[in-house]
Amino acid sequence: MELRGERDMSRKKPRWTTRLLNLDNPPIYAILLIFMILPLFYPLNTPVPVTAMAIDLYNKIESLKPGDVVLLDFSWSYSFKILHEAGHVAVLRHLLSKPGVKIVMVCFMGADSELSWRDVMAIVDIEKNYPDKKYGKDWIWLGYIPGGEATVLAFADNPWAIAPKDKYGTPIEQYPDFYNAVKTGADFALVIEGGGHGGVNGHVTGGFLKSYGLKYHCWLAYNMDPSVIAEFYPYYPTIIKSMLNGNAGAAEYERLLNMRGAGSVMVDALSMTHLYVIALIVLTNIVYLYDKYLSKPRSSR
Amino acid sequence: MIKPGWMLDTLIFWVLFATITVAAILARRGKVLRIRWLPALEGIKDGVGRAVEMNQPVHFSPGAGTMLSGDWATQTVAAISILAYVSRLCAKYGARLLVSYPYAEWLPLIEEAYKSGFILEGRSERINPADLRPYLGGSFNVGVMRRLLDEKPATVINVGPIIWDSVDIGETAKRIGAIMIGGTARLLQLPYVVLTSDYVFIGEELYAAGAVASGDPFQINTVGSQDVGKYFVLVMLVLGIILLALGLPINAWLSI
Amino acid sequence: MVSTDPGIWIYSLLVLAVYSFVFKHNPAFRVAQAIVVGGSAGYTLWVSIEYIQRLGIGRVSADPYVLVPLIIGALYLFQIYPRLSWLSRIPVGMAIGIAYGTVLIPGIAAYIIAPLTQTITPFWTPNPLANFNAILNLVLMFCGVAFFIFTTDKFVKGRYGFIGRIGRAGLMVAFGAACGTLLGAKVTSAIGNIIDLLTKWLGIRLAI
Amino acid sequence: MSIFTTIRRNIDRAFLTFFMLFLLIAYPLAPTTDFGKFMTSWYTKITGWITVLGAWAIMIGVFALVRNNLKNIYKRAEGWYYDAVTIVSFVIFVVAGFMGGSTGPIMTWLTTNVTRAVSTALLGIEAFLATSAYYRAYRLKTLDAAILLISSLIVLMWMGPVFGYLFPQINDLAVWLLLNPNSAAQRAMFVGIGLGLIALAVRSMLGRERYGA
Repeated sequence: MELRGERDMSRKKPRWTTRLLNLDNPPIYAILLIFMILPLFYPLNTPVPVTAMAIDLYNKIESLKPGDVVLLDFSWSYSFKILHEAGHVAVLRHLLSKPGVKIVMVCFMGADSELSWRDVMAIVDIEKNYPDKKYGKDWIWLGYIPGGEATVLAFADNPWAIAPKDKYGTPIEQYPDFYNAVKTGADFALVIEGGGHGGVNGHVTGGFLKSYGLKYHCWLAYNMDPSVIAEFYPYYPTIIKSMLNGNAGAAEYERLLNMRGAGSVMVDALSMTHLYVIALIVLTNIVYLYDKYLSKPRSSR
Repeated sequence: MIKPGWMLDTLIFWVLFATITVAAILARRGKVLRIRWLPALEGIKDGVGRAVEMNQPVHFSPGAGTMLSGDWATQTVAAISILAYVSRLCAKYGARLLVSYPYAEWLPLIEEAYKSGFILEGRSERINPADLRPYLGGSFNVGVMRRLLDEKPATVINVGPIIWDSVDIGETAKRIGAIMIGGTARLLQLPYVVLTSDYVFIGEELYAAGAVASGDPFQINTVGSQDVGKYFVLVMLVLGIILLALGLPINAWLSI
Repeated sequence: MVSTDPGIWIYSLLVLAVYSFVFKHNPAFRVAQAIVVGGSAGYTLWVSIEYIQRLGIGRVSADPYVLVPLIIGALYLFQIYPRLSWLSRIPVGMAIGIAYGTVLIPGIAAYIIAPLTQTITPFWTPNPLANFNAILNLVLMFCGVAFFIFTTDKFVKGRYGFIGRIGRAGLMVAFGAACGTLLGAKVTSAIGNIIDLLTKWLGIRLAI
Repeated sequence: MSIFTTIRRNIDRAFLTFFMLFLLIAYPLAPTTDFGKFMTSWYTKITGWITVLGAWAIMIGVFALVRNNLKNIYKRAEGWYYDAVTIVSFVIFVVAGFMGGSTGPIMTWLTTNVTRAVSTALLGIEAFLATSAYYRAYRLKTLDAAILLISSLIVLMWMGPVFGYLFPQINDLAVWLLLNPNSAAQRAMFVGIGLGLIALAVRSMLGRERYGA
């Protein structure tokens, strides 16, 4: 009880700068929420500049010849679906539009990655939109292969020893287009990894890097979680040839394909929130410097 | 015999492996290397001291990625060695230690590390198995966040293979006013750990921390002798540029 | 039109409960946490039973050696019985051994050789920017590695302290760059949730 | 120390050492000779065992969780009703699994609507938490903090597509930053991590106390 008196004595009204620098979280969060929701109702439709990485991947897929086999990996945890789905949908559509290109679909991350695959397939809808593409001839689905990094490395060495059957239990021997065309990882004309959020030493992404990138020198592309993209730049462009930067990358790819998909939807909200956060950081620092200036004794100003 | 492309890697590995092993064995003959102290270990000490002063617990979690596979497993081993140090400090100064873990694979080791400190300090009566809590199958973040808010620890330690818990746990710790000590060798999460923590084990410091903290010459030598590899890299950088300038295909040599 | 699907309702209420945590710790968040902790445990229990069945017992006839991990893994269960709990360390030891065995040599390739080959690039090309980049990469990597040396603090303080300071500055650039990418990923997730709530649950048509 | 105690203390380390050395020898071998074929075939076999090994562990995890919660309910510890919710939810999921296991129709419904809801929402709230972390951490206190702040700002501008549209130079600058100073620093950290791994392995194999503890 004695303390209270003391505290009251020492309590001065803090300067407005000090108060601004020690804001509670809720007002910061509330403004962020507004900046997220507004663009959904009033879109700005800012055009997206297309980066070299998306163009590289686009050109690579354009240059694929009939009979080339592509490995398309769906290894993202289902929780990360929003980050990776748009990019994979765009790339898969482009792959399916190329005649004679064969696609091997697989996932290593966890059993829930199969749900990720199911969702992409529901959007692309091969049977309806690409009626001439047949299962077993143009694409196969191997399902989830457990075992983490070791399995990824072993799959690259000898795919059909690790996955002797497809998801539906048919031996791969019955698909000669795939069985004869691919003997080791080096035979894939293009490898696209989906679970970038694992990071360089994540067990699936790292496995892809070590096997297809360092060992077999495949044309390796990643559909990346933007929050980890900085970590992969050391390997670009010698080992990793292209990275789609999450939904922004997907929007670029959609623009190359002249379509408007899930990636383009996010772009405005991304711009607005970044605008807000940058303004917040800059303003806080101006206030911080001003506060430091104010708290100096008057004579030394 | 050896796969093409792996010759040099294998050679370098075995040389380094042998060097570190020999250096570690030499420690038993009294040849101890001097190594610098890690600032984050001081942070752990401060944090435990603060918890004792405030009569609040210390919370430890080994990151959400403690699976049995690849790099993740190795980082978990490192995290568990830090847990042993934390447990010892907590037993010594009398703080309660809470442990949350995401995968049950490590329960035997985590339980042993948790108990070891209390047993070494002769406080085995304070071991409480209910302080160890599993949050299985993706419920780790939300579980730890609620536990932090309910139990209000004074110090939160989250080291190990962090996947996506750095921001969640770090900001929750800030909200309850706790000292946050983070650390991971997963470089993609490291920046977020730096962003949200007061003390950080940067990359390899995570691997070294348990050994440095133990003060055991054997373990200190394994840490110190790694520098052979670092000097090798430094020399190779300079030498490589010189050889390259002389027109030799150094990069082809490095990938035999 | 507000949804009538109970699944969407549960989904939306749980999402809202988690988001409410952002503003204040509240009973709704506690309940959501309790549900998820229990539910995830139940789910992983089934996953593990299926692994044992499908990858273990189911594979024994094709590959009898699978019995080895199956039996050793079962030693985990002794953890429950304190006097024999030392047996439960065997599968952990084995798993760590396998992890080290698969990681260490590729680790040399990915962590030591690949950085070296990428840094050793000529800086006497006709392109001045490329030359500058090559020198910058070389200097920053050299200083960064020197900064982490454990056995001496020569590179951190004193006459050669500038080497450590340059290394530290490089690290700060890297951390800053990565911190900058954090927001983009997380905002997309948040907007995905918001779109789900608005369209699927509340049935609002958006302008997109 | 009796021989039994020695065995009990070190049996897991024996397993660790054996498997580690075996795989390390097998890893770089090419399957061209008989020995190489033998080793690589075992390498593939052994590395495939991890999933089965870990599967049993989940059971003790579940056991510990249920035991903790039941104890709390029995003792009427603080907040025990939340623990009761946990147990109820656990039972519902276990019962649901009897129809088709983890991929059965009811389980899929439950996971997509309950567990996935929370995990996606957790990713989403990180956007909020990140904003407040930026707000608190980015102060121009020291030179290091200033470097961190500036490089962050450049990348933040790059991630918001509108800045790239308004000032195309930002994109080039950010990519240069990521490709050069960022990559060089990352590589420096890679070196330490690769070496730290080896030292940790040696420690786990030979350490007097367990796993460097």
